[in-house]
Amino acid sequence: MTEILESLQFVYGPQVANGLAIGVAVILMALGLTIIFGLLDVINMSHGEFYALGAYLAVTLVGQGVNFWLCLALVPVAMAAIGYFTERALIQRVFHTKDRHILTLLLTFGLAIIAEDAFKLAYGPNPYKPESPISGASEILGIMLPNYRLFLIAAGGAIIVAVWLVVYRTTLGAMVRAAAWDKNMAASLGVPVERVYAGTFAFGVALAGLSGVLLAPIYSVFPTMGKDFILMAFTVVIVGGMGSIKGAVIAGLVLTQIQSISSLFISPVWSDPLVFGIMVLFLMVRPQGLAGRLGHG
Amino acid sequence: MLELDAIHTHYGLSHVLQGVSFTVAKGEVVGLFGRNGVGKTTLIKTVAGWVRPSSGRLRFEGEDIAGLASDRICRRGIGLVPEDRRVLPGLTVEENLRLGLMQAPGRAKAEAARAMQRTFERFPRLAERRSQMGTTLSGGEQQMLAIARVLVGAPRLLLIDEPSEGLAPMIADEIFALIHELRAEGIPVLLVEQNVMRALEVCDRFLALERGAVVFQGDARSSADRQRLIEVIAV
Amino acid sequence: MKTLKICAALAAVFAAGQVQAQGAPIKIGVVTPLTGTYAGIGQQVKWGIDMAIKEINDKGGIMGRKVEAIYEDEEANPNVAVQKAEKLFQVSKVDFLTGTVNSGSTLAVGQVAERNQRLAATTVSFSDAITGDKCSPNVFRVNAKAGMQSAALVEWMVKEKPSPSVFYLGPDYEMGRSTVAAFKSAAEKRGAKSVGEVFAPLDNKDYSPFFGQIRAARPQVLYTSVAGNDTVRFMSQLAEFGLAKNLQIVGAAGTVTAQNMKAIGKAADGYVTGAAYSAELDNPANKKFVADFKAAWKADPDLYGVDSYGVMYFYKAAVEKAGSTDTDKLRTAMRGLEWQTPQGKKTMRAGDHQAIQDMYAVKVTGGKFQIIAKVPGEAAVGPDTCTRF
Amino acid sequence: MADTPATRVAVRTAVAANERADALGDGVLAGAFVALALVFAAVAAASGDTFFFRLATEALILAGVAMAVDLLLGYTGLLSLGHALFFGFGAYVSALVLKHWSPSFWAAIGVTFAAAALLGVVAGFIAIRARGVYFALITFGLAQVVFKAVYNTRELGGSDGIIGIPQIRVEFGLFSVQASSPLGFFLVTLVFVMLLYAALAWLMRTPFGRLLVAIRANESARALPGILALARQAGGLRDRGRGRRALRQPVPHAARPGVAGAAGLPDIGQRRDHGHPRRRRHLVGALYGAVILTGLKSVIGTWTEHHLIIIGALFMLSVIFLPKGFAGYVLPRLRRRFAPGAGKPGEGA
Repeated sequence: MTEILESLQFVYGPQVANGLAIGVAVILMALGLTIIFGLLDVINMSHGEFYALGAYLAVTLVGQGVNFWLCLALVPVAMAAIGYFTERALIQRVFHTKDRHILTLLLTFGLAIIAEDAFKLAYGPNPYKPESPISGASEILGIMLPNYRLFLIAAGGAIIVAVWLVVYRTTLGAMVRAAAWDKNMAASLGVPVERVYAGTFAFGVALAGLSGVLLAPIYSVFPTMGKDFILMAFTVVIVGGMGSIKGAVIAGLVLTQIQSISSLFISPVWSDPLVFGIMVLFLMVRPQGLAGRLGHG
Repeated sequence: MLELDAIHTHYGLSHVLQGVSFTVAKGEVVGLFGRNGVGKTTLIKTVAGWVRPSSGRLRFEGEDIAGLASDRICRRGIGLVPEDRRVLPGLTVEENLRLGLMQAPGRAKAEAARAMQRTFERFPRLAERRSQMGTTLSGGEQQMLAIARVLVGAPRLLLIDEPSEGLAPMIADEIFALIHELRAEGIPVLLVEQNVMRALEVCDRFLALERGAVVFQGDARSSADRQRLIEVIAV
Repeated sequence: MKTLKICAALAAVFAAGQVQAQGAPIKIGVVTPLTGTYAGIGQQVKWGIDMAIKEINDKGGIMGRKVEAIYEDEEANPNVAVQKAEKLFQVSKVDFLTGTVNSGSTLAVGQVAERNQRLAATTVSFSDAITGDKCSPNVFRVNAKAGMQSAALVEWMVKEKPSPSVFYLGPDYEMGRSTVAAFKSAAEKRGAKSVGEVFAPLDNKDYSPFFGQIRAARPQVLYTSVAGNDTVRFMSQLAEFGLAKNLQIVGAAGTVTAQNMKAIGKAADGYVTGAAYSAELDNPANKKFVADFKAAWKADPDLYGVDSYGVMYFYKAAVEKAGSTDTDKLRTAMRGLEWQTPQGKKTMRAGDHQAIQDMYAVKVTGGKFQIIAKVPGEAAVGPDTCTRF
Repeated sequence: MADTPATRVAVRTAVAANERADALGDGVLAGAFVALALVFAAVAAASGDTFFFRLATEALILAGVAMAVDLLLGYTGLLSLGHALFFGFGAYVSALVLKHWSPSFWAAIGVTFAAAALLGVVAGFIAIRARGVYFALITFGLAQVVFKAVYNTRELGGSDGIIGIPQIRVEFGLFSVQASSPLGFFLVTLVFVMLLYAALAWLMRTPFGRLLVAIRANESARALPGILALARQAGGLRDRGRGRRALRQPVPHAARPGVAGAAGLPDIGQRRDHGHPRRRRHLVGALYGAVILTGLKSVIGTWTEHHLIIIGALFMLSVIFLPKGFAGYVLPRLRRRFAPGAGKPGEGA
């Protein structure tokens, strides 16, 4: 009995709790990605670099003496502006062509290459790590969890709920969903679709930037950090259903738990292939993912 | 109010509208008739801004609107009830209506709420189903919704494309009755309809379209003109 | 009159040039990661070499010939390293090649050197195989191999905590696994108990899924061989979870470096490693080296910087001993060569081309590596296992 | 729409004329490519160079991979992000054959071709169920799974890869070429890549090739009967169901990078796929694209360590301004010069 309790306390409990924190991080990344895909049909290959840019902006601001909590508010605003500009200046140019899936994918891929190198140029190759604004760890049911991770889980949960409310419970969200489903009809009802597109891209980018700020104290900041979560985020978006917020949340939680628990039984290096394998299976069996597209809940 | 002058529209290689000219005056309901594939829907899409005319002049209330984006055209006061209704999937009835308010985005909150209120009073069935997904409504209700969401924005011209298509005759009656009301309220309408005889009842004037051009205009009340219309579009 | 003066000045410059460069300059090819995960290490390599070359040239070069370095970015990718090495040998006609960081690149570049009948040296790669079962007659290693570092670390560990219980966490690739294996066998021989091991993927973002296992195993010592950004995450997450409190963390030499120490911050304090170098090393040569390095690059030198600085003096000593840059003569001269570096005297073992040097146990204290113990080179280096020559 | 027999004939004639002009344009560009390659070989051999030979050989091998991506993207509209999988697979298979079984070039290339074709069938079976962006993502996922699997398999050398592959001699019966000779290896690679080009160009003009193009057109049209009729013409796909109709199609392209991988033997390992956008619908563009990119990367890489910024910017500019790619830009201009009779309708057809 004590053996079972001990394994729960030391092995499975922490595994689930840590998986939850990682899951929230992954979902935050996937959220922006899935919204951009759901509305614009754009596979944003530079999403990871926007996440990195958010983290670098936070590092820069903290370096200037700005309070970390203020960064949480400032960086998403700056990132939204950058996202808006990116959509108008780049995505817009190939958006109306027949091959827009592939062209936008290639375009954002190019952007990612440039961004990563630009980080090196601007910040150098060495890592930065902003001091965690909340220190210490708490023991809950015998499971140790750092306070900042508890905050991350709470804040992440709040952000996810807020995003869901904005998309599904406001007129702004209705505009976004309408433009996603039927661009022409939405426009003929007076929805400024071009601005909605740019605004949605900006929103997705702001979410990526916000994740960058939130995760920087845990995962540190360096030029190639954009690749960290992006594969997992893509997997979550695909398994959850492209464009589905609910699907991303479910898939994000389930997949990170699978990864976390499986690392107890198989070599951790195989947990990535395991998750990708699940993604490939999903694409074969149910390419639309767990849930439908944006608009189906 | 709406003036088309030698409008030409291309779809890829095909030359669909080949010089269409006509006008719609204030307070008049104009029917647009013709056989399948003569370009009726293309004409509606051209006015609504879904398709850009390749040449010609398109004016609304004296201002050039050719080539403007659809949302701009909408905000000038042209409301579209498209073919197949295009009720937005994933949006509730109320959300569909709310988007209709976008036609006049500057409106005060109270006024917008009043417009919603009036619309629900006018379409009580939509009020009952306000939080239902728009696409789960019946065909007739969807058509109502398609018209209601345009009316909520108080348009100064309505484009209605095939409103009775696929509807049971009883339901179609309701739709035509609604268009009749609009006429009484003095809202100008450009109406495309397969059921010519029913449509003529609610129209003031009509146009006959043949091979992408207006071949004949007539008075909906004149039986001679009606007779000629049948000859042109039947065969 | 004016023209005459200029002519005279020009003539003087030419004459000076003639005197200084008796013959063409000696070209050193440096294939090192200037971009990617290891770019920070490549930076130290470049700084060390540039500084040594400047010093050598200021004192008249090697046998009167100037030395110049030609850099190529290998992106920490053996394929690219091979291509760039080939280019340096073939197009730039370099006399000597160095700079490779990861062991795969060093091994691959060694083969290129053999094909081109030129010599190469690594100043960074740790893998024991380079001077062990995969040794090459054309490859020398001037830095300490993994085995030497772990030997020094084990020496210190068993003195500090007799028969400790140790948990191992390494990155899951060849270098990570072999480093852990080497330390583990050395530690077990000296009475350490192994209570668990786990290999995390390279570029792992979150180590917390392994913390449950670590806590459950209740080790006294945690050995790790993760590197670069991975260390930043691993150590700061350990601290975040409050695990570092009752645990002595030890690790490979590449785990905590000048590049990532700042980002790790306080979490790095108390970390101990077996090292071939510390900037705190107390001897006049090192004091001068550190001061010059700081003046030139506004940064502290680390192991890679000092070893890369040292390789130039190794090459210089060998060329002067051989009296030539001819490959065979140079190889003979390099074998058994003794030379001075800021780390003290080094000896190139003839049998496997592995440099022998004194090793240290160093502890991170307030962002500095403090030497806490010394292990003589002969004791750390282990037997010669190279059978190819 | 004006769909009369007369216009249909007119369009068909125009399309045929365009195809002839296309083939002619492609031929001119391919010929120029070989000529340039030979001039380069002569100059480089005369100056005793090795590095540029190796670079050029690598560019040619990359051109092989690029043609494979092009076959898929340009003709069927399917973007494969997992082509490195086939490339790496080919390299590993041939390395294993050479190291453990037989040091014969022909054995290596034969086994590699067969194995890559098999892998193509398997990967095709998995991937072809998805369309559009899902296809891109599934291929990406597959490549990741296999990459991680190989990377974590110590028997295959793990992260170090396979080293110690014997230098090969390519036997041609009457004569043989040593792969370690830069000139010889370059020429062998050139011959192989151009043979592949010719084979693919021929394939595209057969009914099978038209079937591939039809798959692209069919993405939206779903004109299944027409496809099946074409399939019957092609002879190979009689009475296969919808799900399997494209099954065979990834096979030749999968085999191809496999062979390119075999040809690229001396350096083994993961290779980044440069997914160039500059080669859609014109295989010859793949040749030029690969060479231009390899050259650019080498030149800019020497010039600045931040070469990725420049490459990335060029990449983006070409996506925006040359969405049809290099060949898509050059060929219509060439066509006007060489076959002024070909009209516009082909563009829309």
